[in-house]
Amino acid sequence: MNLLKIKALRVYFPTDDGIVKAVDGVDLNIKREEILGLIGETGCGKTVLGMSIMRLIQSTTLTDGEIIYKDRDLLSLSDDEMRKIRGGEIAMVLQNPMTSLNPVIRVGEQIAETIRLHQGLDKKAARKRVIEMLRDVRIPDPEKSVDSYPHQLSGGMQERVMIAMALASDPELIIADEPTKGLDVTVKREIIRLMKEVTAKRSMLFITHDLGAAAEICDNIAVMYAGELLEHASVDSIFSEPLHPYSEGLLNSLPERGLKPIRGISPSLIDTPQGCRFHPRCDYAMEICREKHPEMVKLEDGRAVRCFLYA
Amino acid sequence: MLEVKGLSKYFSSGILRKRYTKAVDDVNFSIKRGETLGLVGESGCGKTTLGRSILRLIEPTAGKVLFDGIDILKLNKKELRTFRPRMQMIFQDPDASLNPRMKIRESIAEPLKLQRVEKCEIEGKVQELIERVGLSPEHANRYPHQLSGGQNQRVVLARVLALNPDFIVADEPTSALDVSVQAQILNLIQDLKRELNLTLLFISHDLEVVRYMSDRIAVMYGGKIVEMGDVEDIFNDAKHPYTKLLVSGKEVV
Amino acid sequence: MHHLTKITAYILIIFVAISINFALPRMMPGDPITSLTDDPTTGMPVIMDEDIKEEIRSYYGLDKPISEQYTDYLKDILKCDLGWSIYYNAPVAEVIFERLKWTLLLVGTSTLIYMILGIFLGAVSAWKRGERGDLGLLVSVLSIGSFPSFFLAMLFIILFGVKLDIFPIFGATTPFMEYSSTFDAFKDVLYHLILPASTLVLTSIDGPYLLMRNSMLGVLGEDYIVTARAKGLTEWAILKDHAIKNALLPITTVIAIRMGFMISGAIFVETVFAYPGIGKLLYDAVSFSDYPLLQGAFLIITLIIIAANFIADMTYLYLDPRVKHG
Amino acid sequence: AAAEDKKVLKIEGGDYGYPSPFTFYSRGPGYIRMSLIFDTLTWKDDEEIIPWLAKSWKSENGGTKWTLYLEDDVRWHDGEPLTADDVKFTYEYIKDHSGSPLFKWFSVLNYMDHVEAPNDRTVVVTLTDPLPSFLTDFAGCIPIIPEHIWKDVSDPTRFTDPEAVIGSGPFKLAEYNKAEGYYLYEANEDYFKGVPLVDELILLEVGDPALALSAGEIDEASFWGSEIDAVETFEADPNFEVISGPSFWVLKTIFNCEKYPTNIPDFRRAIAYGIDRGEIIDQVVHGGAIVANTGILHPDSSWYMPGLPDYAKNDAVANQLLDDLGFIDTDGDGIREYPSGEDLEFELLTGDRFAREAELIQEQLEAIGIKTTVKAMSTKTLDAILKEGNFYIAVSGHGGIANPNLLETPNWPGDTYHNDTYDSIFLEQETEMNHAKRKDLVNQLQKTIANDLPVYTLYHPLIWSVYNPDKLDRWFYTLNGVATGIPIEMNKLIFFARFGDANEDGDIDMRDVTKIARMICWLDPETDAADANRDDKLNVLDIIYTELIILGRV
Amino acid sequence: MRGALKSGNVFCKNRIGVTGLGILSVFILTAIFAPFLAPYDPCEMFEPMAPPDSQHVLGTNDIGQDIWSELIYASRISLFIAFTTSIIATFIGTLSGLFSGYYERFGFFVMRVVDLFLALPRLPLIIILAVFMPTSIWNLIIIFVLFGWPITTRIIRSEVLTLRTRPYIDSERMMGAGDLYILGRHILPNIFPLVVVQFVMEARHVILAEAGLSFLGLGDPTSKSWGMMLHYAFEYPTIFISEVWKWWMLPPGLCIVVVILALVFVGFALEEILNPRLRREIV
Ligand SMILES: Nc1ncnc2c1ncn2[C@@H]1O[C@H](COP(=O)(O)OP(=O)(O)OP(=O)(O)O)[C@@H](O)[C@H]1O
Ligand SMILES: Nc1ncnc2c1ncn2[C@@H]1O[C@H](COP(=O)(O)OP(=O)(O)OP(=O)(O)O)[C@@H](O)[C@H]1O
Ligand SMILES: [Mg+2]
Ligand SMILES: [Mg+2]
Repeated sequence: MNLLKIKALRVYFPTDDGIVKAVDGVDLNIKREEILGLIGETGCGKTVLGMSIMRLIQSTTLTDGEIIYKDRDLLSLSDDEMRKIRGGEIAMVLQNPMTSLNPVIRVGEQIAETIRLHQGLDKKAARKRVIEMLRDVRIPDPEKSVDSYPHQLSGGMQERVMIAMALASDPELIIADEPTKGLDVTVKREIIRLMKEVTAKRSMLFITHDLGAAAEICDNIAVMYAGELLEHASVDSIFSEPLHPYSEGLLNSLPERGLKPIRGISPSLIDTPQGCRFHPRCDYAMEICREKHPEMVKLEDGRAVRCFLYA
Repeated sequence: MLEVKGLSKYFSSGILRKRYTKAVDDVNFSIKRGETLGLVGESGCGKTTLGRSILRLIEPTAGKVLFDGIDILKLNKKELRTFRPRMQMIFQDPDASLNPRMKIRESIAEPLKLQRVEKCEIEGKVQELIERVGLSPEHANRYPHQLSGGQNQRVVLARVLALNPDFIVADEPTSALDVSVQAQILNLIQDLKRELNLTLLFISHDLEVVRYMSDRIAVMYGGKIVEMGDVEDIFNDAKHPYTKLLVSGKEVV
Repeated sequence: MHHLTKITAYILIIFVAISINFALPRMMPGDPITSLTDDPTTGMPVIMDEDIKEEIRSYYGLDKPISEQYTDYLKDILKCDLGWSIYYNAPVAEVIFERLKWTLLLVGTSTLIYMILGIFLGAVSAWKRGERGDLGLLVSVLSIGSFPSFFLAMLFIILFGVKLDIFPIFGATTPFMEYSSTFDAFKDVLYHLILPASTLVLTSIDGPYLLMRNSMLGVLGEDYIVTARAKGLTEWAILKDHAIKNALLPITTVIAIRMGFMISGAIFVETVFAYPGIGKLLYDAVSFSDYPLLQGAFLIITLIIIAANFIADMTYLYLDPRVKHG
Repeated sequence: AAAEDKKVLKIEGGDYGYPSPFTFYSRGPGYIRMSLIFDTLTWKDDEEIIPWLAKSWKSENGGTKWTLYLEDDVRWHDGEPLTADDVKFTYEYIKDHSGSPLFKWFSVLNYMDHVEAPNDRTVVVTLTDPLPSFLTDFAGCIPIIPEHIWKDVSDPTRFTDPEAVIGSGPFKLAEYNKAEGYYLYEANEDYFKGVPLVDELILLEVGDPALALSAGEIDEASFWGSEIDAVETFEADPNFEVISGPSFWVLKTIFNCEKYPTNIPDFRRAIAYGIDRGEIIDQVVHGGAIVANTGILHPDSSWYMPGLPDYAKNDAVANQLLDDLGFIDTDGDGIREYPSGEDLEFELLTGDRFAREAELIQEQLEAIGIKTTVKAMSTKTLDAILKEGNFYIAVSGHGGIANPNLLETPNWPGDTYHNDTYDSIFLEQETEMNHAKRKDLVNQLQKTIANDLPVYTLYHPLIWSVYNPDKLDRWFYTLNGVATGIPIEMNKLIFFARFGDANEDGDIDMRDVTKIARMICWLDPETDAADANRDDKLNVLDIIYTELIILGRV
Repeated sequence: MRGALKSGNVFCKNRIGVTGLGILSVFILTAIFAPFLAPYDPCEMFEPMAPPDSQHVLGTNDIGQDIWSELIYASRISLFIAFTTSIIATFIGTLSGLFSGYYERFGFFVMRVVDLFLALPRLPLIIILAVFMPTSIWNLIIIFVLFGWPITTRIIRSEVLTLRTRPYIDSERMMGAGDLYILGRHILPNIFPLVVVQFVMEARHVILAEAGLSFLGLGDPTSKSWGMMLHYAFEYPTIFISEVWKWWMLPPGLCIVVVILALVFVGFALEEILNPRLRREIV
């Protein structure tokens, strides 16, 4: 049962230099209680994809397609209806907790805001709930921390607050955009464990380019490259047997797998390469790759890949 | 080749009542020629400060840095200037490591000019360096903001190489980069190191990266080096509790 | 700790200001005795014997060595005695304080209004950035801010005082009006305040407006605004609870500094509207070479400005937890 | 309703201090504000010295002893009687406190040897030297203060209690607002000269007098020199009346008589011929001034000497003089050279307010080959420079030129003119009690200035009072200025029915009869045989006497 | 070069900036070609207080000078003072800002001086100095410079402080570059746009201050500036009760307004170009 269904989503940014096709025809489904990892190199459009689900992209962009959440197309909701969904049914954890918390508001208040808004609790009840939340994300001494300002907390604690904030209104879907960016290795590890725990009964879109983190937490993985999805598979299969040459290259770049880089550089999102977008860097490139744009091919074990090798 | 003895750096704050941050506290180690020492530790433990102190980019509070037997900390301004090209540093953020108002060509030519290389030779040398680090000649006329992070880090490397250094401090050179680009850069550094017999102090917080790059590893915690040893010793038989914590949870994918 | 350094710095500035106040008038040409005897109204020359001059000099302590004058001066200031105004023939403190209230009223009211209005408009402008409303607001605020205050004041007199004849054109109250109630008195003061205050407000509003607009634009690009939006807060709540407070932070100090400008700006407005404030007094004191008055007026203005800065610092502490607990 | 019947007069003003004799600001308007509350022994109207607190007087011992007889029933505002002891106290008290900054107004007390009060109504002042101006500068200037209030006041300049403004004058101070420069006076119903014509007098500071006047905010304002344009507007307005008077003020070019070349009298004369004073008056002052007396004293002063050379603009004469002195333009650039070959060029210093006059002079001098650069500065700075003698030519002005004492330093505030004969004549006239003789001496001084030209006077601005006659129409300008020469129209006499005016009942005020009586005694040949205006006075007396007879009052 | 072209490009798209620059050039050209544009010598005297007619487009002033010619020549003085002051003040401010940002100890002392200057009431001090210094254009310039440089110093310094810690500056040092070389070749070009903004803002401030001082009668009364024209107009007794304000007071006042507005527009546009965060939503 799909909780969220993205159909042919396109998000284009008109700029001075041309149109940036940050998301260019993405189809993606997130099932109930599924944790879907979205991986890909910098600038391939992961954040834009996540933000456009929440409709947090500024108005000057060109957005096309459908984002169906529980039978409703988010893109055609009114601003007011959308606002109720934001934070209530779909929550988002932004990258970099340090800048994503308002520095001049107590963290308790920042969490309480969501609770009051979506659950209609009064101030006192909200505070009680906040303390519970903080305890849930294992912040030491929550009664005291609730009145702290963000800068008084360590990076790891800030991230916990972000997570608590996202969980506060008991959302069905969490979109986490690189929640561990800028954190220390040891802290990062704890946070990932925590996320895994708290999302046990929820759905999550986990955006990252940290493959290790993705491997640990996700059920399924979608690989993104230059604005489109290249591969979609379960976490085990993709790490053991990546199908798309790009996925393979990405994994091989990991130090633990021998640091074998993909050659060439990532394409510009303004003039994407003709044919397969990855072909200039692909070791298996064929004639057809240069000419035709490949479609997503569904394979029998539920995997899908956009490559002529599997057509 | 490089010997660090009792190096400390305290930052003071406050005017009336001084408070000290012991960013680097009595650090001792040495690196042999051609060796790579990896330096790991959590954020804020003093890695960057140590690296910069060794190169005297900041004045250390106490200690000695012997480079081929010369105490760098005792050099005067002029001596230091002539000595400096032998030691170089690569920074974490490649975009900020280049003057945004200078073309790539100019940035690479800069050290050559400072070394008083003949004008007519410079152009050829720049071309050579650009190719050496795997950039194409067309990049020479671009500005840093027109290149990707990985490409900029290559430019930085080219510039460092122009000086023919003996010793390089690489301060998290790839932490701002993507996995695939990181692999490119790390490989490049390894290649160059081997070719030119460079000595390297490699700072990172990514254990896997350090493991791949280094001969020996030093673990830093709270301004002090708490453990030092060969790569495999550290990974298989950590002594210090912090090192244990670092090593224990490593995920093998 | 932090407070201690701040306070030391303030004391130092006050001390330097006092010393400058002392030295400056004495470095100027022209003897206060001449100004005492010359009559600018009728320009009647008074040719005085040297011994009479001496007598008057010693009366004012001007015959003592500079160092002694200086220590006397410091002592008196500590005693809140700012000296005796030569021209006004009254205690300087009294002369100043009598006008100070009008300047404070004028500057205070204007500051309050222009700050609130400027900040509000700046916030609106930033919120609607790039839209028609922003451009319109921007151009009109910048245009009105380009008017020299005295020019706008003159235009106001012509327009509202003469042509339309709806506002009084000079003074701070209707002279010797017998008020039937305090409300009446308040109305009268307000009535006289409207033109000078509007002049100050209109010519100063561009400062907070631009600062707020810039600051807001910065804040609106911050991640925590996205977070707030992701929580489902309404736009108004985001503006109110998240954006404005953060955007205000960096501009409080600047606004305090501008408070000083306001007092300076009041010199022009007070001159044109014949408003009985300290700005006009300062100008008079200068033209009469009235050392004690000059020193006093300076000192008071400087103290006000320093106080404003101090208040701003404190507000900043109050507003920014990063500083407070840092 | 009663309040509305009150006659209120509002006059342009400003803050000139608390109007006690020791706290008003040392300026003419300050004195005027004080003079409404405090009386002096004598006073002046538009024609002459008149008795005030003293109803008559006589001088003896060559002008060193003055006996003054006081009016009988004069009371202080608090009801106490004003006696000769108060006068004696006043003179002694002020002399004792001569360190006060207001001393300049009362500096004539230096001439006083001692004062006695032989009885309640008689005061005898003995002077160290004869003082011809005793009646104006001494008796007509020093305000009499109540002994019962001031005797315990040690520092009068800091005494600002309400008692400090208890005087004997026609008005009582009801309110004073220093910050806004407002004064509110109430009429003194028990004044010994009668009840003032207005019940309340308000002086207030306005930003722009012309505007305030036309808006009806004030009933009277004064204008000066180039402000004639405003005066003309009001002249055309039937709601206002305008009177004009002398400012006793002069703008002059001051020469440094110690520095070459301005130390050469002919050089100074050449410059005088080069300057067109008429053009300055027309162009800069718009006709709001008269060409100045080259002997400095104002034509409306009784000491004025007519017929002095006026150096009417004449470039030919000027050029001739300069050529003769050897200042010749040899290189043909239009600028003369010193015999040494350098250009004849110097700075023309001026106060900020007279930059425009100076610029015009610069142009006029260029026509006779003298190049000047105008350098404007604040009056203070200019005065300082002039005192140091660091200049060639400067343009500056001052007032008070009704009084021959002003001639002491003719190129004031510079002090570069040295002429021993001149100085000795000046000293002589200071103590000369014989009016005709003294006048002759003063004439000699004026003649010397006009010939020697340590200064070349430019113009005397006119002053005007523009008023609303419905509120009060008795405005006039005082002879030689109020008290020591304040050219302000607000003489307290304007608040009383004047000589010959009918009162509200159509009757002639009885005070006029007193005046006639006084005039008769005044015309006593012994008192003042040599009075120049004697015939005029007789004429006036005749007319009034006839009218009084017609009215059946005598 | 392309960097410069690019910001030029952005500038052209910025309507506000282009408008400001356009207006400013009109005034600069007027100032330069004043002798050709003005029908009369501004000091030549005609019938005083003549209302506008075909001879005198804006009538004549109180001493008969043609107001239109005065207005044109006044742009010279006003702009001359503004630009000279700004150039000197920005120059001093930039140099001291550069060095005080780069050398901590030196910077510490400079900043204390700057703090002091900024803590003291600027206009009242300027007024006093102006009253007692002989009024000449150069004295005005000296006074304005005296109070103009500290702000620039502070702004430049804070920028240098952030630039100084950039890794590329450290790299330069590692290559053996000297301090002056780094300051001149790497830091100065990077703060240059900021210097331009400061220059514009200072010019605006000076025009206002000059007009203000002249208005209070503290300018050089023999010079022709807009502030001085307003001063004489304000002093004129019937300025408020007759119609002369329309051609005597309004034109110089509006000139000041328009020039300041032009400078503000240019400064505003420059700031938008420099601050990339603002640039995205350019008007
Ligand atoms: N407002 C915008 N205007 C123009 N281009 C934009 C805008 N926002 C994003 N982009 C571009 O869209 C592309 C996708 O950006 P996005 O932030 O989604 O990348 P990402 O995959 O999240 O990268 P990272 O891993 O670095 O966070 C980038 O090339 C970016 O430059
Ligand atoms: N200029 C400075 N003044 C004061 N304290 C400083 C300064 N530079 C660094 N520190 C402090 O010294 C300590 C060590 O900092 P350093 O940058 O060396 O850490 P790091 O290990 O490199 O961290 P990271 O992994 O985040 O780069 C930190 O606590 C830091 O706050
Ligand atoms: Mg992202
Ligand atoms: Mg570091």
